[in-house]
Amino acid sequence: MTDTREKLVEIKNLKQHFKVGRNVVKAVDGLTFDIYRGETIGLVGESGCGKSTTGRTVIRLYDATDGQVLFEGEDVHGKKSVKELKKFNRKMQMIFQDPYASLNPRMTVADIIAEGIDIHELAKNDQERMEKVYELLETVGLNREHANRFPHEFSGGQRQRIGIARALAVDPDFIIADEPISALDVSIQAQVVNLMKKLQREKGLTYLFIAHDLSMVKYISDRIGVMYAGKLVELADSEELYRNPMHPYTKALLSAIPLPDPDTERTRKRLVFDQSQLDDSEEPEFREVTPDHWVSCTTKEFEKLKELNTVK
Amino acid sequence: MEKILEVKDLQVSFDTYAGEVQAVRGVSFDLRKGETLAIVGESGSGKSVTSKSLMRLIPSPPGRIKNGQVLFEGKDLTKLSEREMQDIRGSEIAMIFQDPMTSLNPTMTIGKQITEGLRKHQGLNASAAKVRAIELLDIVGIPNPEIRISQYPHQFSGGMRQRVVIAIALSCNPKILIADEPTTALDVTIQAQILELLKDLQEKLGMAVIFITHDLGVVANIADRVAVMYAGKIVETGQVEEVFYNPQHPYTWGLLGSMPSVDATDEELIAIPGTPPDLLKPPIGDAFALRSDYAMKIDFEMEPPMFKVTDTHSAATWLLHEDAPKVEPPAIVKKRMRPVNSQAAGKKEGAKND
Amino acid sequence: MDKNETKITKDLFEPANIDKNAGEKIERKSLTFWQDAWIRLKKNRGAIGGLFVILFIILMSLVGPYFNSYGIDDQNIYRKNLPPKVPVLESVPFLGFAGNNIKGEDEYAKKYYKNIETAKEYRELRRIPEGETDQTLQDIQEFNPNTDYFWFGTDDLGRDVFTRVWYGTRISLYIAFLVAFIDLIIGVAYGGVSAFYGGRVDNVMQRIVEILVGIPNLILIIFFILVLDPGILSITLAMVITGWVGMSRIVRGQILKLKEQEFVLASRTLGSSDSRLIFKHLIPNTLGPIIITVMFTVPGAIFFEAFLSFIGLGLQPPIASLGVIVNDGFKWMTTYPHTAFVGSAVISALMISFNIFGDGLRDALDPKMRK
Amino acid sequence: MVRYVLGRIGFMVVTLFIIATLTFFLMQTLPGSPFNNEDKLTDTQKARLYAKYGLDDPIPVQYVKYLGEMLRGDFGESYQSDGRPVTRMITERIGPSAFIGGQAMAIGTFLGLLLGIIAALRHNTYADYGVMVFAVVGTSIPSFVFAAVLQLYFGVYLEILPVALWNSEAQIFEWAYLKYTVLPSVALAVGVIAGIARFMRTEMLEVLGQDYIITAHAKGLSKGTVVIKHSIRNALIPVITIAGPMTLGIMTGSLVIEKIFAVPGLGRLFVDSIVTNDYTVIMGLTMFYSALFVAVILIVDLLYGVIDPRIRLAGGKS
Amino acid sequence: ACGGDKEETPNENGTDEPGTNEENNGTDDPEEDGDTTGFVAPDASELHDEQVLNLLGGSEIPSMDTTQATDAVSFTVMNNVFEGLYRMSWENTPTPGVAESVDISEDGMTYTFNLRTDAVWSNGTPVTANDFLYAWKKALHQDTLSPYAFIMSPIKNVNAIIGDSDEGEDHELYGNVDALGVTATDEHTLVVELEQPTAYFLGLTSFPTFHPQNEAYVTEQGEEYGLEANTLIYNGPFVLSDWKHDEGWTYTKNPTYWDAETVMLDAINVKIVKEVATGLNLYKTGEVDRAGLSSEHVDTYKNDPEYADQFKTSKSPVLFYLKFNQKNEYLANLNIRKALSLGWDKFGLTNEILANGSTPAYFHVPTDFVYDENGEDFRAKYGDFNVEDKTKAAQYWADGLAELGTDAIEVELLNYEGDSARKIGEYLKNQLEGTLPGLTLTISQMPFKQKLALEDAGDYEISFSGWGPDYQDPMTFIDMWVTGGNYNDLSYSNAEFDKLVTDAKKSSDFAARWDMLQEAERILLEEDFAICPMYQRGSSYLAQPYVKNYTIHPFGPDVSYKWTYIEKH
Ligand SMILES: Nc1ncnc2c1ncn2[C@@H]1O[C@H](COP(=O)(O)OP(=O)(O)OP(=O)(O)O)[C@@H](O)[C@H]1O
Ligand SMILES: Nc1ncnc2c1ncn2[C@@H]1O[C@H](COP(=O)(O)OP(=O)(O)OP(=O)(O)O)[C@@H](O)[C@H]1O
Ligand SMILES: [Mg+2]
Ligand SMILES: [Mg+2]
Repeated sequence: MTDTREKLVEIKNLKQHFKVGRNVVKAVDGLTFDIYRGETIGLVGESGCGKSTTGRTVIRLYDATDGQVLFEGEDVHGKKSVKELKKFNRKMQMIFQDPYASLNPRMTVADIIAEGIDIHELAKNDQERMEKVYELLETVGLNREHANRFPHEFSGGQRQRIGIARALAVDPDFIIADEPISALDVSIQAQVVNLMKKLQREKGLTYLFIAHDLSMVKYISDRIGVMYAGKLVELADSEELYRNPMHPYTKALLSAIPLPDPDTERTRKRLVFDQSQLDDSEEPEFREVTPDHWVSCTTKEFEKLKELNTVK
Repeated sequence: MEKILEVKDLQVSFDTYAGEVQAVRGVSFDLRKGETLAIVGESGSGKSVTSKSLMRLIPSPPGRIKNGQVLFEGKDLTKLSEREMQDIRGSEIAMIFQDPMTSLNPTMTIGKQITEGLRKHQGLNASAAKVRAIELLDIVGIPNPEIRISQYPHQFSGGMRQRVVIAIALSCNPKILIADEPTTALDVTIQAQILELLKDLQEKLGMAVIFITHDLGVVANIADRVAVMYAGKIVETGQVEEVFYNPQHPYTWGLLGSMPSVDATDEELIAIPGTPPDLLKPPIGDAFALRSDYAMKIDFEMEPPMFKVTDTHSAATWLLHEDAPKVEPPAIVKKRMRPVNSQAAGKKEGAKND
Repeated sequence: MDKNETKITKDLFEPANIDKNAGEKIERKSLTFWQDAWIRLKKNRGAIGGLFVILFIILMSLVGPYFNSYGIDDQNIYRKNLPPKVPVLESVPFLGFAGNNIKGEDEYAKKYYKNIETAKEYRELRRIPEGETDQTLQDIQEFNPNTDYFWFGTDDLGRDVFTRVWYGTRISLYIAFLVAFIDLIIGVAYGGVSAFYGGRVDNVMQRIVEILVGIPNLILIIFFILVLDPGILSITLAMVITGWVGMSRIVRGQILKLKEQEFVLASRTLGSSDSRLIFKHLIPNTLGPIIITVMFTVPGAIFFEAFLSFIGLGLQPPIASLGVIVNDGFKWMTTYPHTAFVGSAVISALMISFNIFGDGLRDALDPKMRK
Repeated sequence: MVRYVLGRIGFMVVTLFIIATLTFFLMQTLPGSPFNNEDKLTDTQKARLYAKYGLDDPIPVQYVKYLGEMLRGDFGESYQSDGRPVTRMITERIGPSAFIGGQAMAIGTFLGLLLGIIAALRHNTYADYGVMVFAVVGTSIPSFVFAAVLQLYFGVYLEILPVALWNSEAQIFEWAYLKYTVLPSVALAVGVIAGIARFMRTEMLEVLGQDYIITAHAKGLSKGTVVIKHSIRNALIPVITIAGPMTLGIMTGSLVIEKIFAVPGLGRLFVDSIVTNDYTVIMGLTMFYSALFVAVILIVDLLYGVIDPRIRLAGGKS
Repeated sequence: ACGGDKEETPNENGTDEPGTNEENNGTDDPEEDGDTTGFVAPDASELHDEQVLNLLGGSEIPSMDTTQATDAVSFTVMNNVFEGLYRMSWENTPTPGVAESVDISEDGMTYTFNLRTDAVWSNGTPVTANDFLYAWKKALHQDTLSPYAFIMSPIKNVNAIIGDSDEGEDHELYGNVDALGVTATDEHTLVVELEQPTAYFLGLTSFPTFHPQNEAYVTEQGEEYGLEANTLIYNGPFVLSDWKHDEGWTYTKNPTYWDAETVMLDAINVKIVKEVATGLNLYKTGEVDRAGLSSEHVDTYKNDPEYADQFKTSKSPVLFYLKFNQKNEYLANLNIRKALSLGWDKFGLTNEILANGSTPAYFHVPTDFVYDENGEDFRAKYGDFNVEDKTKAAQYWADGLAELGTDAIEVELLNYEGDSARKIGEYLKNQLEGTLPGLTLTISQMPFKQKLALEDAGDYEISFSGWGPDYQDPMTFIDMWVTGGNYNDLSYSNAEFDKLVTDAKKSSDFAARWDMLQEAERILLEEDFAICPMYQRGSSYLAQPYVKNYTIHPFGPDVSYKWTYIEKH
């Protein structure tokens, strides 16, 4: 199984530290994982744990403090000519969290969607440009009448779909979706999730899906990574993660997600994560406990986990 | 069950530049002692306006309560003077808001913010109020309350602030606690803690809670009864099991169907198409009809009344009319449906009241 | 319930055919941000009134000086300080357009008789016999109280105040707009660069601003005018020298905020160049606050120019701004209030209109006011 | 905190140094000499006077000397008032300016805040419109117009207050002293009232819409308590930003008022020194004003901390 | 005596005309009302109970050191608190001051002053001949050189000492104050030798630069001397009892003054007010007894019955004129200068614009300033020069343009700052451009100092200037324009004129000298049109009629309060 998968993105020991006054915030502190072509990898974790920073560093909105991001084997960071950067820009795109802040209020929908087309000169003339815009609008379930309108005239879900259309305009392979549904109403979230799934099916897209809503992440992702304080603490196939969470933080997280089912809710036990549960005898490392199930743990913990899981 | 609060045909409007926004268009419900009523609904459906109206906290102008009664222990709150209302706020009915980051005064120590209400409603002196405030902070689970009490909000994390807000709300042992999305701004883990805390406190203090949220998971967790709001109206109400396991209104179907269930991954989620109606010009008939797959002609002509499903469960949809064709809910919803023992629900409630 | 209670019949329960896409349809008319703002502004009666007054004054400043036959520098000191007199309106007593002075005497007639005396005196002094005349005598006799009408009166050199006030308005507006424009250019460029590049660049640039702000600006301005000659340009530059700081701060604040906005990040992930970011995304979104700031710069500059005139650093003749005119008239205020009054009225009208209009514009453009 | 203040003071010194340098060189560009009867002096006499005041030194030498003396608090001697030390001239005249300015600020801030609060609480009523009209008019009409009108009405017409002048003989808070300060202070205060009222109104409206105000109402506090305890303090924070520059505006802008009311203050000295090219006095005053300016800015920043605990503990990061 | 900077100081407060420092509020205006002449001590019954005079002052006293003062405000204060050898009387003639009498040698070259023995300083020490010698040497010494040292130049060796001789600093006496031709033969005798006979020397000794200073006291006070009221000692009719900087000052009667019995005023309060309107308001509320008017107020008060006995105008020997800089090729043309001189209405300027008692000037030496031995005005001989005539002006203009071969000329008028100067500039521009087709007159208003600097450098075209006399002699006006003269920045040069001036300076024959100066003036104006006289300054003010004997001097210190009193009212 491992052999057939093609690595699209390799993230190696990625670090992103911010200077805030005299302090340094280690927003991302040594991430290593791969993203395979065609999959959706979910990233969850509490607020401020560095999810967005990860996404933004991968796409080089921030210059990494340390580490590498290889896209199809090529480092995204490091010295690059404008042209080379543009190449990455076409292949990697991003969808943002806030449907209100992510669209320029002074531009028409057509101009917003066509921005990538304009930058990369993907249309020979105006007509072709508009054709592409209409096509994209239809792809995301909007219609051509919407092209000349302004973002503020749209609802949150519609805006989010415009954001997706913008990302799709350059025909990317890889899309980072930073909490694309968190700001949306429940009933609208499905619009976006369904659309993303559809697009993945049709275009073979690869997603890095960032969210804190675990049930939705599980629904959409093939694999899920759990982040805690700038580090990845667990990474596994989504079913596997749900069934068999190994890291205490993951367990706590899973137990905390409210489920729309009164019976289960009433009987569920909440787990509380406490730093002291962890073994602090040594620096934890990211280790593969069972195939494709990675957990951040110390040697001792690793042994214990291994044992537990093989016994099963 | 003893009704502590009864809301009858509440209508609230805002006079804006564009015209009259009919935010709440005739909402009626009641609240019983010690129970938790959850109000769910889409953004803009009038949940907050309803709850603020109960406390008469609608900014006016532009807002005004056009019609309706809010009977609290028999008194109509809409008729009270401002002075009388002040005595009720905070002491009889307390409220918690969504955003813990903005609902505390940034320039006042949290101690002061807690004791303010105590001193006003319970006439405590400064030191007694302080003792009580420390106690309250302790109750809501803030470590080192003696030190924390003289700190400012910005020195607290979001979850802690929400606890402080809860402590303020609980300070005078209110009979009703209205919580308007108290956990939406928080992380799931912290949300879970706050929910536990609320449930705990409710059990201890025996107050009734109106819990507003749009997260059905939270509803399932905390509510005894649910009211689903859409476009300024309650479209379905019932025991929590009834609404989750036997929903009747297409909007409720949509809501439930838009959430993936734990074990299902392949089925398509239900996406309710379109956007909620503009409350400047609320549509005639069923406001949800335009977005519904089950719309009938009558939906565009007449507003559906509340049809009773059981004694505790009713929904406002023409689908429940005897002449309506029988329709199947969407598959994803149907999968959840199961017969509900309203007895069981009642039992649980009874147990709570012991 | 509905007024015309429909009978519930079975056929009403047939499924309605609704267009699935109808839900995505937007009912409201498509409006650009500016159209939207305009609608909002239109609803604000005060602001529209202000705008109207501003436009009227601008128009008058352009055409007003040509309304009558008097030029801006048509002096005749033998008709100085005449109060306003307007045909037709002169017969309405309380309007104050009858050419009466503050004591209610007919100043036009008075001036006429005084001029007869002056002419006599002059003839004696120059020993000019009756019947002969010279240029000065002609000047003295030029004024005719029955046919000469000065709508806003005359000033201390016998010039028509109506003509001069509108001319002065033109100059004041010119200076004010020039100041606003230069402030705008420097402020936007400075604030924009500072915020856009951020980091050390921002740090250094902000320290410079802080130092500039540390110098009392009145002192700086006075210095500047002393070093240059007091002309339109130097007054303008003097006002600009610290004036742009306000604009730059606004722009910087806005851009710092916008820079982190997701739509800017989105554009960056698409690979847009700095100039595209600046001109397509950042500037258009800062335009609202920029326009509002300009709206408050203009009256500020008019006001400040008047203040400079008052402390004697005003414009040089023959250029006269409103400030110069009011300041001149101010000295006569107790005796011949008309010049000061008319000038102040125009300045105040301008100031008030700009302020009200600016406030209205802020309400209309401020995103916080938008739903 | 201490470190922060020290840092700020350090920056202040640098600012002042730059200002000093700037004014010094600007001064060199001013045409004309500081000597009063220059037109009656022969070239040799002039040369001698220049030598006497060290004006014939090369500019860098003058500059270094100037800085050196300034560090010792010595701004040199006035050319116009022969031999009078500039420092003394300034200290002699601070009193009246400070008193009028302070009084105007006090009146202005108090009334401005009051009006602003009333307007915000009575939003969209006639009280609100009234305050707004006053605020716009107050900022639109030059202070010298107010001054002249006040002088004519209260001084000449009603004769209840002195037309002008000053009484430094009297005790500072006696009526004999105060009566001379009323009109100039009021004339100065009008602009302050208007400016602060307008700003306060906006801020109050903003604060009144905040969640914590609703929370306060939900506690059952009375309207008055909510306004006084919760709204005003928060609305004050941004108002302080404009109060700083306003104080300075009043200090430097009082020159017109001082002239009209014949107040023996700094503003008048400043105008005189400019008119007579009294370099040392100009420089001294500029440095004085600048120092004041920078100090006020610092005070405002520190005041922030007092009113806004978020800033206090964050160590003044703005 | 010779007035200080009577001319062109900027007029920062909007009085009617480009005035001088002291002129600001009319405090010190000369007046013509009869009450100053023919001083007769009033009867005690005529005196008001309170002999206090309230006045307005235009500015702070810049200096109280007689050797350093340069301005009219200082001079006026000094004139009332100090006293020189002689003092200008209420009739503007020199009367004995500290000197009881003087012996003048036959040749008019040596003055022997006999000092009175009862003259004392306010600290009790007697005023001695050494006090004069000390003060004068101080004024001439290089370290303490008075900006007004030149006023001493009639005294022997002064020019050499201060470097104003032909040899300049190379002169052997340069810097040697001991070479001064003055000796104190004893405590009460001062012998002064002159360079050449100087008719006005006696009057000159009343000028503050000639006032005495007490060496012991001055040394004792050091740097502080003269900075405050209490770091000074006085020997005049009044002492400065209170001096609040920029607020005002108070004189009180000096009981130790030798002629104290003549002095009637007990106190004079001076308040500094720079705004004319404010001063007027103070006058109206009775706070002050005199207030200057600017022309905008003249119309109001001139014909108002309520102010009939308070409105006054006066004229002083200060002349304003246009300077034509002949470095400019157009202005070098005589016809152009003629046209510019004659082509505008002077009558209108004084009658309508200034309207304060100023009169059109058709001369260079003012009227009512100097008189010959028979009391006949210097003006009597020639009367008016250069009377305006727009028709002729236009003709000259055409001729001038033809000579220059052009049809349009642009020249710049360098003007004072201030409102009334601005108005005059605007008026001139309008008048001249109206009369002289093709003329563009641009106006450049400059702060006083900058204007002086430009003039000094000869960097102007036409300049609106003024001049007040330094001493009571036509020479103070005439010798400005000799070739290469200190103040001749016109590049004007006329050999004949130069010769007349040089001869007049050497001549001791009064009548001949008079003729020469009159002839020189005629050449300057009628032949060469070197300058265009505009007006002789007048001023208008309000004064309470009960203030009597307010003595105003046309030059030198402006006012004496020694004889002033308040009449019963
Ligand atoms: N530009 C920046 N400068 C300084 N600190 C930053 C910056 N961006 C992020 N941080 C800090 O880095 C940490 C991680 O932030 P990040 O936004 O990546 O979290 P997140 O997991 O996306 O949280 P959320 O769920 O709230 O979006 C936070 O502590 C944040 O304050
Ligand atoms: N102050 C106001 N002025 C005008 N309209 C208002 C005002 N407050 C609320 N509304 C309108 O009332 C309607 C109901 O708003 P409400 O805040 O109750 O929604 P909600 O159900 O609480 O939504 P959310 O889940 O987003 O909190 C909305 O259409 C809203 O626009
Ligand atoms: Mg994030
Ligand atoms: Mg809400």
